[in-house]
Amino acid sequence: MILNIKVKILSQKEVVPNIYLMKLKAPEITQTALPGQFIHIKCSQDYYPLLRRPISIHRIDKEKGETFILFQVVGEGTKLLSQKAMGDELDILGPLGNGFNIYPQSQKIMIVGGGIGVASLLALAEESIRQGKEVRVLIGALKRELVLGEKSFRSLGAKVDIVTNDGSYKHKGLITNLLEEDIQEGWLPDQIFTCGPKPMLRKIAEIASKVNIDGQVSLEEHMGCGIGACLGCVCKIKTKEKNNNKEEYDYKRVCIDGPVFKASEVIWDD
Amino acid sequence: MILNIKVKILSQKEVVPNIYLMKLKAPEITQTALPGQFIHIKCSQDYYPLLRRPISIHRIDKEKGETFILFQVVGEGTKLLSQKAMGDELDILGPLGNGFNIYPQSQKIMIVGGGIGVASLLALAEESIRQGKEVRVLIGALKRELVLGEKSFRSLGAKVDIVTNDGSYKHKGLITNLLEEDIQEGWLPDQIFTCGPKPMLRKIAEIASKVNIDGQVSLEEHMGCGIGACLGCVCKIKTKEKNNNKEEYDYKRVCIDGPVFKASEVIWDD
Amino acid sequence: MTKKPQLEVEVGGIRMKNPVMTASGTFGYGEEFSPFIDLDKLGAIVLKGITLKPKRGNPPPRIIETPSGILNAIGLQNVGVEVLINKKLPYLQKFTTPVIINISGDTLEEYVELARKLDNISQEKGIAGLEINISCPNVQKGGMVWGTEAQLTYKVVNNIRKVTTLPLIVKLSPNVTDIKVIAQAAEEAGADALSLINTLVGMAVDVSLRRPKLANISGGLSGPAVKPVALWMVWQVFQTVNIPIIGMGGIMKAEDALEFIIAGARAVSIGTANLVNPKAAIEIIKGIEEYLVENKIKDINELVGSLKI
Amino acid sequence: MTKKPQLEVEVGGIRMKNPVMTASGTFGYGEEFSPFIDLDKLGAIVLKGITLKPKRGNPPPRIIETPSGILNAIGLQNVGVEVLINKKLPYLQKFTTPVIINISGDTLEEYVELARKLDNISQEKGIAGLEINISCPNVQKGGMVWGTEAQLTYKVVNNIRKVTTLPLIVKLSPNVTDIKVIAQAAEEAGADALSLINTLVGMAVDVSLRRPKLANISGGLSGPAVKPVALWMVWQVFQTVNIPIIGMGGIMKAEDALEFIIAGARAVSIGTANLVNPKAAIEIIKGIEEYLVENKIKDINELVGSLKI
Ligand SMILES: Cc1cc2nc3c(=O)[nH]c(=O)nc-3n(C[C@H](O)[C@H](O)[C@H](O)COP(=O)(O)OP(=O)(O)OC[C@H]3O[C@@H](n4cnc5c(N)ncnc54)[C@H](O)[C@@H]3O)c2cc1C
Ligand SMILES: Cc1cc2nc3c(=O)[nH]c(=O)nc-3n(C[C@H](O)[C@H](O)[C@H](O)COP(=O)(O)OP(=O)(O)OC[C@H]3O[C@@H](n4cnc5c(N)ncnc54)[C@H](O)[C@@H]3O)c2cc1C
Ligand SMILES: Cc1cc2nc3c(=O)[nH]c(=O)nc-3n(C[C@H](O)[C@H](O)[C@H](O)COP(=O)(O)O)c2cc1C
Ligand SMILES: Cc1cc2nc3c(=O)[nH]c(=O)nc-3n(C[C@H](O)[C@H](O)[C@H](O)COP(=O)(O)O)c2cc1C
Ligand code: FES
Ligand code: FES
Repeated sequence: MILNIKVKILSQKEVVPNIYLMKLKAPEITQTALPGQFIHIKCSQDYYPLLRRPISIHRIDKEKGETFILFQVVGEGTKLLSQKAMGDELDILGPLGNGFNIYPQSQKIMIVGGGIGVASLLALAEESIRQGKEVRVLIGALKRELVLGEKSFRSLGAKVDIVTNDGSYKHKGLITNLLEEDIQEGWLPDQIFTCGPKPMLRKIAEIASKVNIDGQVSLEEHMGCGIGACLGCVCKIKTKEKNNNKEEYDYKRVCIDGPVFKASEVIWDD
Repeated sequence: MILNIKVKILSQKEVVPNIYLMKLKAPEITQTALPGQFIHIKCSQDYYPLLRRPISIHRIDKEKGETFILFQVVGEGTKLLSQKAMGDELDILGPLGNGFNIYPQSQKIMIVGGGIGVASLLALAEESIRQGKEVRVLIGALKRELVLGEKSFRSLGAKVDIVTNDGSYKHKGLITNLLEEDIQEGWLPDQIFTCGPKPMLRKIAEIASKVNIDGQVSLEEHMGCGIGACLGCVCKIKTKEKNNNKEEYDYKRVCIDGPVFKASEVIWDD
Repeated sequence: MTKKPQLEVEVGGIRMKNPVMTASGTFGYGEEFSPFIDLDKLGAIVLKGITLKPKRGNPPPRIIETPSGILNAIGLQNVGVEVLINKKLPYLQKFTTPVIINISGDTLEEYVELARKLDNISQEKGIAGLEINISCPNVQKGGMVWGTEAQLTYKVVNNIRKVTTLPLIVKLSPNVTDIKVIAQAAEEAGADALSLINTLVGMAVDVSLRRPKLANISGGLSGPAVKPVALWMVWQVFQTVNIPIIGMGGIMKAEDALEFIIAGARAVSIGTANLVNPKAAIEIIKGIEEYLVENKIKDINELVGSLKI
Repeated sequence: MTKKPQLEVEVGGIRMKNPVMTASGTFGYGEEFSPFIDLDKLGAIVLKGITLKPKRGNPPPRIIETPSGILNAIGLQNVGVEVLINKKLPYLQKFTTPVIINISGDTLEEYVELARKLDNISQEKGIAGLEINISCPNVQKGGMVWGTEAQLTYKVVNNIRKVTTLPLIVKLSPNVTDIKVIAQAAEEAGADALSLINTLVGMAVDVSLRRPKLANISGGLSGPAVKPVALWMVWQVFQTVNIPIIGMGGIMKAEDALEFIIAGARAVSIGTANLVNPKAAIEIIKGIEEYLVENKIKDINELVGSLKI
């Protein structure tokens, strides 16, 4: 059940430069929220900015009825959001989207988060571990100061590896290389879940299909309504039928058909 | 010299319901500011609202380099202004406008303020008294809770009378009646200065012309630039020449030709 | 205690509980909003623009925010009339609120065939009227041209008029030199009502990529930014035609809706506001009612076109 | 240290230090802004619209704020060409910045006589060019009609062309079905440059008084709200004509100006922004320069129309 409610901000802090962790009192949301879903936030009181901003549900604390979001300031909306303080009210819409699909039979779960993409993956790791899966997490960041969630994932009991593009912390290079190594070294996951920059998602989709394991990617697109009504947020998804083996596709709504899609079904043009 | 500067807010408080007194650190302004002038304030950081808001200079403290404004919350701009706090910066343009003209030879000064109109008159009273004039002040308000500036004017040494429309404090009725009484009782001022609702200004203009004394009114109009460039803020002012004794008029700019006009020159239609 | 004011209006033969409708394309097929509002409380529901065959629409990004507005280039993505009839309308039949179908076509024939199809099943599927979209700026062929030349407007409306007795609402484009001429053509061609405005054509540029922000290059501007333009056009058309006007363009709150009604709109449509606040339409109905009570106006119809000049 | 990028542009024979001009009616006669900025730093100054005889203008209120925009109905109040020449121009001659006179008329004859007058004294008074306003929505006669019909546009421009060798900039109205046609007519009639857009016609209603907020009922919409419409029109016209374009409409910051330049504007005009921030034009020049440095673009002219589609 999707709700449009005002919730209280319990805390807000800048965890790494320009990235904020916000805790919301939202029992109505936590009740039904699934890992990979998001909320749609009205960041301003007025028309500037006008539209809501989609932000993933980072952590779900069912007992306390608390929802966490982790967001990066990139423009007007997220800037206003970062300026909110404890006690302020937030007008949100959610929980929205389909969320990740953890198969019961899966034993090994690989979670790959690049940059702020980590935001949508913590709740997923928590749930996977709750279900008794073996969980590995690969976190990618530009440099040491920007590494997100290392502790949080560890404390859940997941094996965590870190890659920084400049090598200022742990492994140097690309997160996708590390993924390939893990697989070559024989740790073949049953499912790969990922969120982050498009090129990374694309590469991971390739890797997953090569060793044909189920891959699920969380996509982003500019949104209007967030509830499937305006058709503003679409991405290219393959349709079953091909005509003379040219890929056929439809435009699916990230807000309701996604944000999580099967990696194998996404068409990665541009 | 008109300046466009950022000034610090030293204090802000709600003096009567919905009306705020704000103190600004603005030595550059106080140096040249005259009673009856105003400043043009950017109330928002963004486009909502877009235009500046004209607010009179309420008090000028030259020693401390402090400027006071007194404003009523009526819409988006003044609401944002009322939400500013001590320490915040304010983008202002000023001092703007002509200000009141106190004649050297004047001995008796009558100052009449209706509602928030009082805002532009305190500095005038202070200056008049500094120049050794005998100053009487008539303050009008809807009801007791809304009476503005009684103490401030008294402490300057002015004789202060108060009228409330509902009689909940001091005299009951219309401020203009009180003015007429004072005159009938023989206290004939050399100049009348006034600011407030248009009907009040109009009536005072009539009274002044009847006993033919100099009346000066401070007018309001929607503004754009505040510096005489856009011609957005005009009011009807009589021109010298009449053609076959039909009043001829020009549109004069409140922001630079005013806000203070000779009561006898204003055309009060609508 | 004061008696409740009368909110009912009639627009081109369609009776509505109140003058607040939902604008095509911003309210999906209605069902999307049922978690938030009681669809029975709306004056009327206008569905996403439909075409004869399903339409895939434009590539993303399709929506870009601009100051107090949004640019959209959906490209009329829709399920096609068959799916609309069989999958979408049944749900809406559970409600008493009039359902209006917004129709588009690339060719005159498509418009006509679509209208005929819908006319045939209008009884059984509960269709209260058709809104003819001759003003969509976001499709290659057809679309807006029908709404920018009086003769073409007359032609398409007149031909549709011949195949259906359903109330016909013609939706006008603001991207014209003189909307009064187009409005008259639509009226003469047999329109029962007019709705205006559709979106203004606009674009936005990403200066770092030096690319248009919308994949479609241009899009349709809507939201508070366009309200002054929409109001002016409603006022102009109100003085020109005798059929009722549905006003829209940037209505976010009751006060905005009242501006349109006072300027001559018999009803109003809520568009972009639905994307920001799914309860917008309901809150606006409430606000209008409060205004009528405060101003001691017994019947909303007294307010229509009451602008004093 | 990098070499300063080249900001100079030429618009219809007028050489400017940089592409940032001031929009007519928002910068007075220039002098009003001298307390805040060095007029010598501007690309060009366009003065408040002038007419043959002084004009009193419209009754107040003349300016109303709308979401991210303003509606104005000044009604071309101005001192008349004689006072302009004798009282206003001398001050501006102290500066090296090109001064452009924005001219309006009720009749063709007025336009022509005004142009001739200004042409005669252009040397001695330092007039760099004329901007023909055929798009003012706020005057009864003349005004906008000249800009809404291609033949009329051709006629007025062509007749003015005959009486002056001064660079002629034609200012186009956005209130048209197809601005490309008007642009072409102006080019064929001998315009040296085009400036667009003037304001969009709009209105606002005071719901408590049930009166128009502007005494003039309608006004011209400007400011950030109109930027998407203005950008689209600049891009359309850029693909149509060969003469340079001066882009304007909602430019508040350097990024906005760059959008216009990338979409095809050789220069830009700052309007409403001057009313909010008297230093806007100067800050925008600085911002454009910074962008060029960051993006290693040596000459602003490389950016003009560089939109990738
Ligand atoms: C399903 C989903 C989940 C997301 N989860 C998170 C999260 O947990 N943490 C986080 O930091 N960010 C997340 N994002 C991205 C976030 O929505 C954008 O960064 C944000 O909308 C930017 O708004 P802005 O006003 O600050 O930036 P601006 O660039 O000023 O925004 C301008 C417009 O573009 C849209 N926009 C800009 N970037 C994006 C983007 N990447 N995706 C979608 N719309 C965009 C904005 O919504 C707005 O409409 C998510 C996006 C989606 C679609
Ligand atoms: C020279 C001058 C001096 C003033 N001094 C004071 C003062 O000392 N204290 C005070 O409380 N008010 C003063 N006012 C009135 C004050 O400017 C308005 O109340 C204020 O602009 C309202 O803005 P808003 O956004 O809160 O209201 P809104 O109604 O939302 O404003 C909408 C638009 O209308 C304009 N507007 C609305 N009311 C007025 C008005 N009365 N005069 C001019 N423009 C208006 C606003 O500037 C804005 O552009 C003065 C006005 C002028 C012209
Ligand atoms: C995302 C979106 C999709 C739209 N789709 C349609 C459509 O399919 N048919 C149509 O006639 N109008 C369509 N419109 C235009 C709206 O119905 C309405 O005319 C316009 O948005 C102005 O109203 P507003 O400012 O309240 O949004 C669409 C508008 C938006 C924002
Ligand atoms: C107060 C005001 C007065 C204007 N006067 C004129 C004018 O006299 N002549 C003219 O051609 N344009 C006039 N304009 C239009 C501007 O020059 C400009 O084309 C328009 O405002 C769009 O730019 P902007 O959004 O940056 O303001 C005026 C605009 C405003 C806001
Ligand atoms: S955002 Fe409206 S359909 Fe997805
Ligand atoms: S506000 Fe611009 S001239 Fe007075």
